Amino acid sequence: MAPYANLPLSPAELSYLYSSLAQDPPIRPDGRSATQFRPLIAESNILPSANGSARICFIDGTEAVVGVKAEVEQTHENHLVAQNDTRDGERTGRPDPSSAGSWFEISIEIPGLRDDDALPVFLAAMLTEALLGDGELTLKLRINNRFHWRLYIDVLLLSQPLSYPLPLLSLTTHLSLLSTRLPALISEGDEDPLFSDDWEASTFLYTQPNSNAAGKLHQSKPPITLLVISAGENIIFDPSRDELAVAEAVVAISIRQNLLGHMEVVALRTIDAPSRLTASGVPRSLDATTGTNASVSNADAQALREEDEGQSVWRPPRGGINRAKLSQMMATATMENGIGQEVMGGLAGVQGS
Amino acid sequence: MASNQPISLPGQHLGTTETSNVGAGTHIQSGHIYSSLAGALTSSTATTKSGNGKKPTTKQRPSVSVTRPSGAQLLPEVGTVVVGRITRTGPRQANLSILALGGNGEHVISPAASSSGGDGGGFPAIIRQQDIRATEIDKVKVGESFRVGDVVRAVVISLGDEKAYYCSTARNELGVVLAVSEWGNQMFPASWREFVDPATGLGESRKVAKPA
Amino acid sequence: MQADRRRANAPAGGTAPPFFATIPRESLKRPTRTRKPDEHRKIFLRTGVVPSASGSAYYEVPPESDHTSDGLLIPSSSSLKITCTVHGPRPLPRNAQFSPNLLLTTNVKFAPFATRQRRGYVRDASERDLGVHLETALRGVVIADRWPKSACDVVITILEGEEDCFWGSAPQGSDASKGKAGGWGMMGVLAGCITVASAAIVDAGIDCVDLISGGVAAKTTSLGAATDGGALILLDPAPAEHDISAACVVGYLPSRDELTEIWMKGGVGGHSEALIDGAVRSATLASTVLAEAVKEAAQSRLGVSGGDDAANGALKGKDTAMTG
Amino acid sequence: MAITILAPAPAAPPPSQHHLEDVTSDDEDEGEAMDIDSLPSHRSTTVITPGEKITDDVQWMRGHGTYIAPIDEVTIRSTLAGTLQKTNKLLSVVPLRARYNPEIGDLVIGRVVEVQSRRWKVDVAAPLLANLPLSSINLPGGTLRRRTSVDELNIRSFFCEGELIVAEVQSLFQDGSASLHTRSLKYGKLRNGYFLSVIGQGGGAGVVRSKRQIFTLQTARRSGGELQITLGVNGYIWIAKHAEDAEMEKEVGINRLEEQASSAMYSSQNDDIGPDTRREIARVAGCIRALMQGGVKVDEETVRRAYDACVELDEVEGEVQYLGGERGDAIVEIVLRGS
Repeated sequence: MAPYANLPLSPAELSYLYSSLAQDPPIRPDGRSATQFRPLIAESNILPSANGSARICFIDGTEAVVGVKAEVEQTHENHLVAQNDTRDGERTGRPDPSSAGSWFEISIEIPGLRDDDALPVFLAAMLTEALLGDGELTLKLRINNRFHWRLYIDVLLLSQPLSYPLPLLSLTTHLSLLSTRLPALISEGDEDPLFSDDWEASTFLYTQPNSNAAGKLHQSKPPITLLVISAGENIIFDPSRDELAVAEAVVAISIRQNLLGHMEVVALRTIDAPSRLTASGVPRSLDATTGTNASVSNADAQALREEDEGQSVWRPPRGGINRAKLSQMMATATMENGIGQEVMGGLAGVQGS
Repeated sequence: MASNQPISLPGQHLGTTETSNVGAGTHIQSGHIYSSLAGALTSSTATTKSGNGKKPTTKQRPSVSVTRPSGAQLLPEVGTVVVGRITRTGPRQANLSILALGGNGEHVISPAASSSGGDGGGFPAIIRQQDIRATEIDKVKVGESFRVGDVVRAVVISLGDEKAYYCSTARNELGVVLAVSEWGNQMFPASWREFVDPATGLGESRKVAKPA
Repeated sequence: MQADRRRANAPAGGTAPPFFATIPRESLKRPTRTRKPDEHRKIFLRTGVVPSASGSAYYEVPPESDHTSDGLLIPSSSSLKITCTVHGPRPLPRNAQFSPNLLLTTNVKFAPFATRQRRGYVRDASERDLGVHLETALRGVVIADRWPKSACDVVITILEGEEDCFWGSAPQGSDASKGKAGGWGMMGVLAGCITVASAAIVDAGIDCVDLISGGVAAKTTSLGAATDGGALILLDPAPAEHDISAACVVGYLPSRDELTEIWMKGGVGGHSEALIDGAVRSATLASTVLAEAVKEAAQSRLGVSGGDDAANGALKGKDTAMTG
Repeated sequence: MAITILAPAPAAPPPSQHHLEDVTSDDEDEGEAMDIDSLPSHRSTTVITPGEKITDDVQWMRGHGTYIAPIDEVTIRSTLAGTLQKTNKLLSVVPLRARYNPEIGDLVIGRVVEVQSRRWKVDVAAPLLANLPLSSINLPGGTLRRRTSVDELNIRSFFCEGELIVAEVQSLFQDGSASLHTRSLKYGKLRNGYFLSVIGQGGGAGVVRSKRQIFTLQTARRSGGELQITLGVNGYIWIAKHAEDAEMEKEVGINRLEEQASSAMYSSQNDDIGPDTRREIARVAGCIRALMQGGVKVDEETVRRAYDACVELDEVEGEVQYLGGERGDAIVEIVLRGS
């Protein structure tokens, strides 16, 4: 909507936002707690011509649609080798994750960006990494030794990205994979696959929780990627655009639920913090407009700015993220009954239309 | 001997803000001073520092600074004397391309560092009409002060906008240092406002820098 | 992949490719790791290799064992050779907006001959991705607000890149036989890129808060000596030598104990912290070499010019100390 | 619960005409009643689309957002998608979403987009960027100070890219873009607070033009102090800590006042702001967001009412920090009921 959406914030705003977020407990500009997500509107199974689909709309108006389509494809020779290994020995449930890179394809379309821009490429790489995880999706896509499903996951961002779109895209992808159904296989063994044309008989790619409620074994779920920022001593989930602008470090954590029902980290990336590009403020002691400080030399001015250390005015953060804080982020995301499980639980409750 | 000087590397701890002052090439991280360059470490007692009288207490502490091995600054700042070539003249301003920093061009800007930048390499800069000389500002004409191709010594007075730095030649020692006549001959300064072509004997008006 | 429109390309069809006899599979032995799990390969690092650039550096990790003996043209394990040039600080590009800070851009490109399979001239997605990672790593280190209104380009060329897996055991024609599966080699390359870019930026005289160095650690399931639940954390893995199941790269600032870049992927399981710690140890090992190289360069530039050129040219590769 | 996931709902109904002009003025209510008779299909809550016939009764005059079709020269048709508004005999269509159109005298909040040699380009949410000439700002050192060439060189030390200013529209250019000025002590750089935008809501800019755009709000918490809320007519809103010394300054002589003001006029350094004040700023911002989502136009009265409703709800139903979702709806309901 706004024509100058990527304008920088003013140093005074940045300073106010940062010092609010660094309070204990943090004061977020919209009053959320550090681990609270913005409410979102979600529905799944919205596209009749896709195997699985979902739409998620954030309250600020950003919206994404994901469609999953599956095609049968002949398995390459080297995957056979991998499968033989699996039969022979102890490497059960662990096909070479590296070989599955070509079994699904994620493409991301963001309005206003060319498809070879850094952002879509980076986002697609992140989502792919998370899905590859430890190769469980590969197991699910295998039909027999000669054929596998090839998934095309097409992600469409419908609005201009107001904040970093990764969590939105990841949650929508998660939801669409949850709703993805594949036709039931009626052929046997390694013969050419034949499928039931009864859509009612189709099976979910990721088994629905209620269909197998009796089993003690938890069902694995597709991964989700959460965005976490650090500001001062605090770590904050689901940052808004304003909050991202003052973050010292931005980390994208991909987590998934494993077969034991625990959350585990499958991928981790730091994202370039936009705060590093912001302009620093001028301390009042150096303000040239008052006319009284005109005599300050360049070297002295730099020394004064250094001594201020960003206390009184905004200064773009330097350095990276502390290792302890990183572990804290991972722990909070994967905690039992923690954020990761709550988000997944919430998404699992989304009804198809 | 210069090689005896201690070398410091980026991130090296140099003391706390209680014991010393920050100088060039260093930074502060939560009360501690660290180096931010790889170069020679110097610690000067602050008596030589031209304090502005605001913080008398800082004068007692030595200030640590790290200098680059090349010893030069890399970018023009306000107050830097630069040498550049005039690229264009207009009625209200002259455009110049900064080729070297320092009054005698001590630090030449490497062509690789500036190739993609402004026209003809170097940092683009502007000398406005009113900044050409200190006196009779309203009578000065750009065309009688600079010609395209002149080498000029000037001082940076503002970082300017996204395109150009702002420079001034409004001092005796600033102005054209090297000029070529219309006939293509190297000229010599004759007065504060004239260069003379030795071959033809004709004079051309310039804002001439006072020869050192 | 995008077609290269700038050059005359080979015909799309109609030529008969030469067909080579299959290499006897038995003669191919997979290289094995001879160094300890917490030992880094030797690193050669030198700054100031390109005189026309503001700063430059060259980084090399030679293959651990000598492979000329097994009679093959192509070594079965790969090595890493990276050059980096830094141009800047220089004026902002003409169309750019005013920037109060140094505008850092990175450009990572594999030479066409860098890997077993030829790379195109146009940057592909993985190279762009590496560029983004490198940019993230460097942005946190450079003190950008000291360089208003200027730009800085970090250009990295990978002359020899690490392969993603051992090509010998894979069947002909598959991705793996071209050394192109899993993307583990990329992670080693990124760690090298971070270290070499750090050296080049310091060489260019741009203010940094610390000497950043890159490090990789991998989790593997194949090694016999594995303890700790079958998983073993290895520092500086050569993908040809191991079956890697997860790996992590970090950009580490040793004096601040901070990370500006983390890239972890694969079946990490519960070992994410161990992997990060391993990568940090690996980065610490690289940083000793980095500090040495930067210091020597600074010393030789401060000393009598034209003096110790020989000493400067001497191999700075050194066996990095082992840490526990 | 860390996350709230809502089921998709049909698109929100068009904003109901609950803002004050409709409610307070009696003759408009009469107009409404009369209008329902003459135009049975068009109540003010239904959306009119471009080209739609509004009336062919000749007693009405066409206003903004309408035109008279050349075919019969009596029928008034809409040119916008929006709701009908009647002012006496004037029919106009208020668009559902619209950009702000600057008018002389408007108090606006803007963000500097570009610094040029003698002026700033400012985003005021209008179709075109506004101009702020260097000659239209108060230079420090007294109002009588002349602009010098040194000021031109230091233009960036007054306002930089990204900085927020509050200004008044001084004049309009031919193309409709605004020229601003900050030649008053209440205008200038914004500090000590939080920015939010309600552009595109309701007709025009989401903020109602009223007598007073800047007001102070006494917060419920004792240590929260007073907040100063600036509602830019263009839909940009600034919520800041109220500067306490403003009252004191009035007693000081006029010269002293200028000195005082100029020392901090262009500073980007925030004062100390306590956590309670910050929380209250977040609360007011939440109230305004709730108003926006509820389709209520923002002005001093609705903001005050929403804030009181929020405080009341906190006392009755327990404190909620995040004012999205249900709590926001409850606040909007109370605000509308009160009117």
